[in-house]
Amino acid sequence: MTSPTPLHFHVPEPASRPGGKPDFSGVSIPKAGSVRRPPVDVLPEEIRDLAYSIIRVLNHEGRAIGPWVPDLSQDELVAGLRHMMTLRTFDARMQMAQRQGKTSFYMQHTGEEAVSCAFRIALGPDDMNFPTYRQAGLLIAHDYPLVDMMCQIYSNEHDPLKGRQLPVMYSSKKHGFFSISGNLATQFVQAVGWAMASAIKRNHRIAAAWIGDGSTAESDFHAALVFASTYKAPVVLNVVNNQWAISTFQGIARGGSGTFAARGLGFGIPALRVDGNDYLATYAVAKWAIERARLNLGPTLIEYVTYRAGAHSTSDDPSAYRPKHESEEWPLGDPVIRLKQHLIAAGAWSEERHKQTEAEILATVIAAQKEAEAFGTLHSGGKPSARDIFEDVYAELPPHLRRQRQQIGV
Amino acid sequence: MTSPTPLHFHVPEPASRPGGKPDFSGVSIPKAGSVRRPPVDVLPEEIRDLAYSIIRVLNHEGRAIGPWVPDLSQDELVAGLRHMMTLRTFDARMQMAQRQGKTSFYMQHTGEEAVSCAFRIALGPDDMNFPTYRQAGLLIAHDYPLVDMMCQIYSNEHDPLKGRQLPVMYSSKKHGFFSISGNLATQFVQAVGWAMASAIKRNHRIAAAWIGDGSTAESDFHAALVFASTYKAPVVLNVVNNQWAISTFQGIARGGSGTFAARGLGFGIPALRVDGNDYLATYAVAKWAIERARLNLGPTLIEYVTYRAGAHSTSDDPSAYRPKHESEEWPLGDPVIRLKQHLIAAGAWSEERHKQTEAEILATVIAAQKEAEAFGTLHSGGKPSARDIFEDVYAELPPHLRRQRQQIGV
Amino acid sequence: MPSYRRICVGSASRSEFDAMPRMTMIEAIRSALDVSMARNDDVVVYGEDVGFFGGVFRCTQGLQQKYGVSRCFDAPISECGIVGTAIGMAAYGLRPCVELQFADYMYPAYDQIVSEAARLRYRSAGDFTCPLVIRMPTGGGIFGGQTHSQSPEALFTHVAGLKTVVPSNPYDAKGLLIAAIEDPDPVIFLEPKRLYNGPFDGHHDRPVTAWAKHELSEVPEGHYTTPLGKAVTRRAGEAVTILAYGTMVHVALAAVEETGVDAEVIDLRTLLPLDLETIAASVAKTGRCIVLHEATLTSGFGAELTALVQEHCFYHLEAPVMRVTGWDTPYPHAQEWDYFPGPSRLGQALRDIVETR
Amino acid sequence: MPSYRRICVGSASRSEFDAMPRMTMIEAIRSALDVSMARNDDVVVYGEDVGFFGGVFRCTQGLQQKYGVSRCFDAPISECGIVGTAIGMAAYGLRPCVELQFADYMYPAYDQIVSEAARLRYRSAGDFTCPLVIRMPTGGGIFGGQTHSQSPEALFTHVAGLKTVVPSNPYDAKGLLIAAIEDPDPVIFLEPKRLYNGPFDGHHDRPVTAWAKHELSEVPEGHYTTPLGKAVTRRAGEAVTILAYGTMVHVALAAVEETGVDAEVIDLRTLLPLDLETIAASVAKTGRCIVLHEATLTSGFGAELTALVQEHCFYHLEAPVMRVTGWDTPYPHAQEWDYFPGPSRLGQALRDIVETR
Ligand SMILES: Cc1ncc(C[n+]2csc(CCOP(=O)(O)OP(=O)(O)O)c2C)c(N)n1
Ligand SMILES: Cc1ncc(C[n+]2csc(CCOP(=O)(O)OP(=O)(O)O)c2C)c(N)n1
Ligand SMILES: [Mg+2]
Ligand SMILES: [Mg+2]
Repeated sequence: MTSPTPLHFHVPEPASRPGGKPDFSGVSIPKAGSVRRPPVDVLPEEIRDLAYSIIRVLNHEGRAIGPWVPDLSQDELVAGLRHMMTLRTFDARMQMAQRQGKTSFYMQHTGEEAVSCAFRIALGPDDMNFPTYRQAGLLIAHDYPLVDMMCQIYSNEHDPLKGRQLPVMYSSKKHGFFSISGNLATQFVQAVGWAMASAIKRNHRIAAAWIGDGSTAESDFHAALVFASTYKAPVVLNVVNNQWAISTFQGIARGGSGTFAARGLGFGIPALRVDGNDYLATYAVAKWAIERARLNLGPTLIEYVTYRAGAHSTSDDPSAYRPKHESEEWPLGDPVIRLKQHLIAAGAWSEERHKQTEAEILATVIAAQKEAEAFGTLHSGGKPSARDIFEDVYAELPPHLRRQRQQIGV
Repeated sequence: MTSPTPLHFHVPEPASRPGGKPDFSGVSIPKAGSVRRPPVDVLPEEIRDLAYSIIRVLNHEGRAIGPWVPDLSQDELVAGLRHMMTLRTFDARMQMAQRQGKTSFYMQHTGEEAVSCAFRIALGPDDMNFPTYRQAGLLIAHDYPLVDMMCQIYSNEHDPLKGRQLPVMYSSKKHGFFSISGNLATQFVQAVGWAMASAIKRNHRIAAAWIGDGSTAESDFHAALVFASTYKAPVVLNVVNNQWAISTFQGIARGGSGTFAARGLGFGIPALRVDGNDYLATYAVAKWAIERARLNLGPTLIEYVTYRAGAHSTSDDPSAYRPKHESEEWPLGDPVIRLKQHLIAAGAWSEERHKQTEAEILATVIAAQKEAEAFGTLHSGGKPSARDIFEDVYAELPPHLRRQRQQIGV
Repeated sequence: MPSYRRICVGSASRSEFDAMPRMTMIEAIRSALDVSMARNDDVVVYGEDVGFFGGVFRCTQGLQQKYGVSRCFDAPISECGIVGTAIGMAAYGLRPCVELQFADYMYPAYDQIVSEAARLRYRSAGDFTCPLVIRMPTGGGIFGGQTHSQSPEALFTHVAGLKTVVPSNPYDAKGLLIAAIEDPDPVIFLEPKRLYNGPFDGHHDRPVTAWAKHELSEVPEGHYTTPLGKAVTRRAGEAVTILAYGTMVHVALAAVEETGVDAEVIDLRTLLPLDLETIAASVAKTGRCIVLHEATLTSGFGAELTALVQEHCFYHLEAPVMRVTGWDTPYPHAQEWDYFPGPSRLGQALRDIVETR
Repeated sequence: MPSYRRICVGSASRSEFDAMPRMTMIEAIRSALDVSMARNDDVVVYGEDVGFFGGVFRCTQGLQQKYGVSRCFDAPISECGIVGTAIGMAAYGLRPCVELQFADYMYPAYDQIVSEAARLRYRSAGDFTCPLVIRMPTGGGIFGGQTHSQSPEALFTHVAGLKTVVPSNPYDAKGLLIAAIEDPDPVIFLEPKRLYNGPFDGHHDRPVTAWAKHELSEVPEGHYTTPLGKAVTRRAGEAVTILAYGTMVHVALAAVEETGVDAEVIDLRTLLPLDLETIAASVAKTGRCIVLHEATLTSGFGAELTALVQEHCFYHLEAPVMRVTGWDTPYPHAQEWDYFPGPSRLGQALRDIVETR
């Protein structure tokens, strides 16, 4: 072979960095209503193109168009809007509480509220989510008490998790919300196992797995796809592509694949890509995948195209690695504003009602916060006991833990 | 939602089991010469269909046809035939040696000889393979001494690996053969790292990763694809689909994906599927992928469609889990016979020369075996020293290992 | 050698033992799975080659045929996926009992075991639990080289939330495995593969004895449990206490017989929770202690045992606790018997320790 | 408190220390990487968020800008892939020094570390080697909860073929990291994150001191190494020996000062290979020993230290070796300071042990 030029090492780079102009010209966005809606029993190989497109329902004027328009009543949409607004207000208050030293850590959802709020509505009451730390909408849209969430965040005496977990790592079996792990991706495959169990027991319950764009690089993502594909597990595999993984842009995890939805293709798993900032589209796609699972047609992979408008967490400052105003240039807009506009365009909502609702929600959240803070915050007031360190390691306290507990005299 | 029928659990099953009739009707095999040959700089998205086809060169009459006919001289093909015959003879002798108690364990290549033998010829001398236990053809086709292989198998005093490794877990840097691990899939991602290093150093060397069909389910397979895709590593990712993983048929690892090559699609990695029992096709496809890597066009995934005609290892008896004569029904035939027929059809070979060569090779292998056995076999004759237990754990013997070595007085 | 049965603990009633079948360790494990699957529909069994074929060591043979593919099936080669899905199943309410083909291949599942199975109850404050059993063959002595010989028990005992069990005979294997499957928490069940087909005392150059000749191969057909967390004294003695588990119990008994040292041999059976009471009582009596295991020395479970013994029996000890273990190297293929801590190495230690004062 | 420098070992010459810059632990680590990358083109640095951003703890800040994206880059979130590719690079001949974002996230890489990095030299009889450094922040005390607080050192010390290093101050961090990068074998480099920005003695309720005020923040700008395998005595004493590493060295010094017990404080620095000589000499002198670490007790590295001390100093010991460690539970979020083995828990142990006879 003739001696070619030497190899060189390729490292993907984002379109722009701090100081540069935000640039989303690489994100190609189909028109709302333009992507077809196949029947749920379609063969995966017939919809490979959907992994490279984006299903959208709301157009620029806020009208819902095309085959994916879901059958949601205006009341249901208003409820959805309220869920998203509640989540955003909740985030703002908890972010502030962290800054005030009332807890150690917080993670916001800003810009991604539609994904978890809409999905929860599409899911049945007995189904189970295996969420990451950025899906609190699954709780809020399912009426989990805000106070309980806050008590968890404050690690106070009413914390359902007894102070053991980092803030936002909620757990509620009753609300179909699996205990969040701090380890990325590990639960993606557990969701598949849960779904397999439901099928083994000939039940009707399905599971929903959740993962971020960056975390798809983890091995457990692969294991989940292998097992879901092989056993046709009744599971919806959700990838939330919010463009960033802490400081790392999505191109590092995605490599040359074009999209994250494409990852499903190699497994014969139908893969859809959806505008994650479009509440209606998100709901419709979720519904489609959930129905597939429920009808025993197997797993579906969904990539939600969205944008992490805030910092990764309270420990992070994105201005160090991306242009300051990048989020404003994000071409899919803000999910709250888009649904609001839709409802206004449909005559079911108004600026006043919106403002009024904002105020109402703020009052509700503040009231919850007061209630929660009465049970203590991380560094003051009521606390879980030191005894709780030793409980629940096992169902029963073994002798060595009894000895250790005695050592600190609790 | 209306209540559907309960879920049920799906477990893929092979077409037939012991007592049943072998059934390969599910394996669809395109005509030799029918699959197009794209240029090496083709965009991955333009050849997605090749992941679902099979590139074949040798037709039923043994003629080489179509765009993938490689530029191999008849001498080179005869050499290739000799390599495969040597590997087969080597296998037979070592299998027997194991049965005679001269070693603990052996693994054969029967039916898969073309894959590693042809690949090695396509590769450059400075490139590096990260093989599994079923690619000894990479050594034989690169003139690694049979005696050294045997000494490793016998764990005798001339074993280059000092008795430490299970038989067939060879290692030879000089021969571009990375030390084999007993752990499946772990080396697939190491190959990618080696290739990344070559690119970082602006060298020309490329890597070849090897894995079995069953092992693609392992996590490291995913990590390899992620890193290869992201950094466009100069690596050829080889999946040897020999239909079985011990007792487990390929459907368990493959799930609904149709093929293993398809796994590449989700990463934007060009994926080819090739008749692994066709020496010419295997060589041609390997060459294509190697050229891509060398030209800095990034990774290629190749699935070799072949059949494990023998037992998994000397510890295995396939009659417990697949029809006894399944291998005879394998539609892609025997790689040795097919290349032999081709050479005969081309007038470059004859039944007599074949027989004569068989005898010659047998004599060579037996001579090597005698030589190796003079250095000892597992339970008799020359042995590596007990001292060797403690060497090479670290570059230098640390104090605690010195103390331990003293305890057994060596 | 004293009667094993005499001092063995189990909940099977006396009468059951009459005319009991003889089982190998493999058969006993299979019987435990069978009994558990028959009693409880929620018990599912899977792993690599575990379904149709019945496992490379045949521990699950016949279970798919008996209970169907939904209860016993082949898994893709992904230890991570096997344990990861099993955790999901356990959280659902099933009782998965999965097999990893060799303990040497548990590492891809280690994250799921440590970060997930072990901590699920704790981090969810009991909202979710993980009643999961992970079986895996351990130990060497079969010329398996460095990837078919490992004993990674210490990597589990360091992890809060796991229980770790190592049976040394068919009777215990069945009782402990049923107890593990019925346990509400994740249990690591380590099966010394050298014992699968016969009690092995480390004398690799002698013909293998069959389990049938061993008292503890008398195994009831039905249901019984051997409680987790209880050690058993296999031989009473006065001169020194030997702490052992799995294969090493037989090595200990052999070395004791050969040296004539009047050692007390304790079979730990469960490493965590540990039966410290039995250990401490024995060492308080003998004043000397040898810890025996096949795993590498440094940070092996023997370190923990040694630390505990010197913490709890310091004023009784007449000699330092000795550790007789595998070397701090990978398990070599050809030099396997130089690596294995067999009866001669232990015998030397026994002679040494009784002379120390 | 005695002079730290007086008894600290390093190869930097005396004159270099004149007017030396003060560095935090983070700066010292960054400087070690910088010096190593400048001296040797084969050193490459990567990991999650390690490239453009410079790492979530900023240890690699500026390196991509200085050495280019081929030498310092962001990796996908795959610890398995990071270590797996690094092994391939090391086998190629590079000197990768990779970062895992938290030690709690090393488990997905554990198979690659244990089965591959640790055994490559051995199984290939030196044909291939693996000069690789894996850096990871360890330990708690930052309200990080169970997945940002772990100390998994014992999971590495049990694995033959690995070296394990834990620095306790900027000076050692730099010297040890350079030594690790130059070492021909894989080194696990554990960085106590609670020390990154200041020496932390466990008094979480007091204002944090800055490294600038600590003698061992005087770090030469250039190249020097601190040899692996050598402990250092941080405080000489007669009454009891405290074995500690990382954050716990500072806790030990604080407890000693507060209790007035004349303890000898040994900073192990390298856990494997271990400087047993220094340990044994000290315990032979003091006759008492406390082992201190943040990791869970059972099968922690303290078990090994305890076992070794009683093996090698049995006849000198006047009291059982005591272990003061984290509890055998996951690391809780809110109760962090009840979990952390701080100066008061150690102080109690010190008072107890000197009274024992
Ligand atoms: C196994 C593991 N590795 C690393 C981390 C540290 N970490 C926490 S969040 C995060 C980024 C995740 O990005 P992505 O998956 O895109 O989710 P997002 O935060 O954007 O929602 C990282 C690297 C972790 N928690 N677990
Ligand atoms: C991590 C790991 N898990 C399990 C095994 C046991 N094992 C050895 S070979 C094998 C089957 C591999 O099948 P495949 O990848 O198809 O390769 P083939 O043997 O067919 O060439 C298994 C399960 C192993 N060696 N490593
Ligand atoms: Mg993200
Ligand atoms: Mg195979």
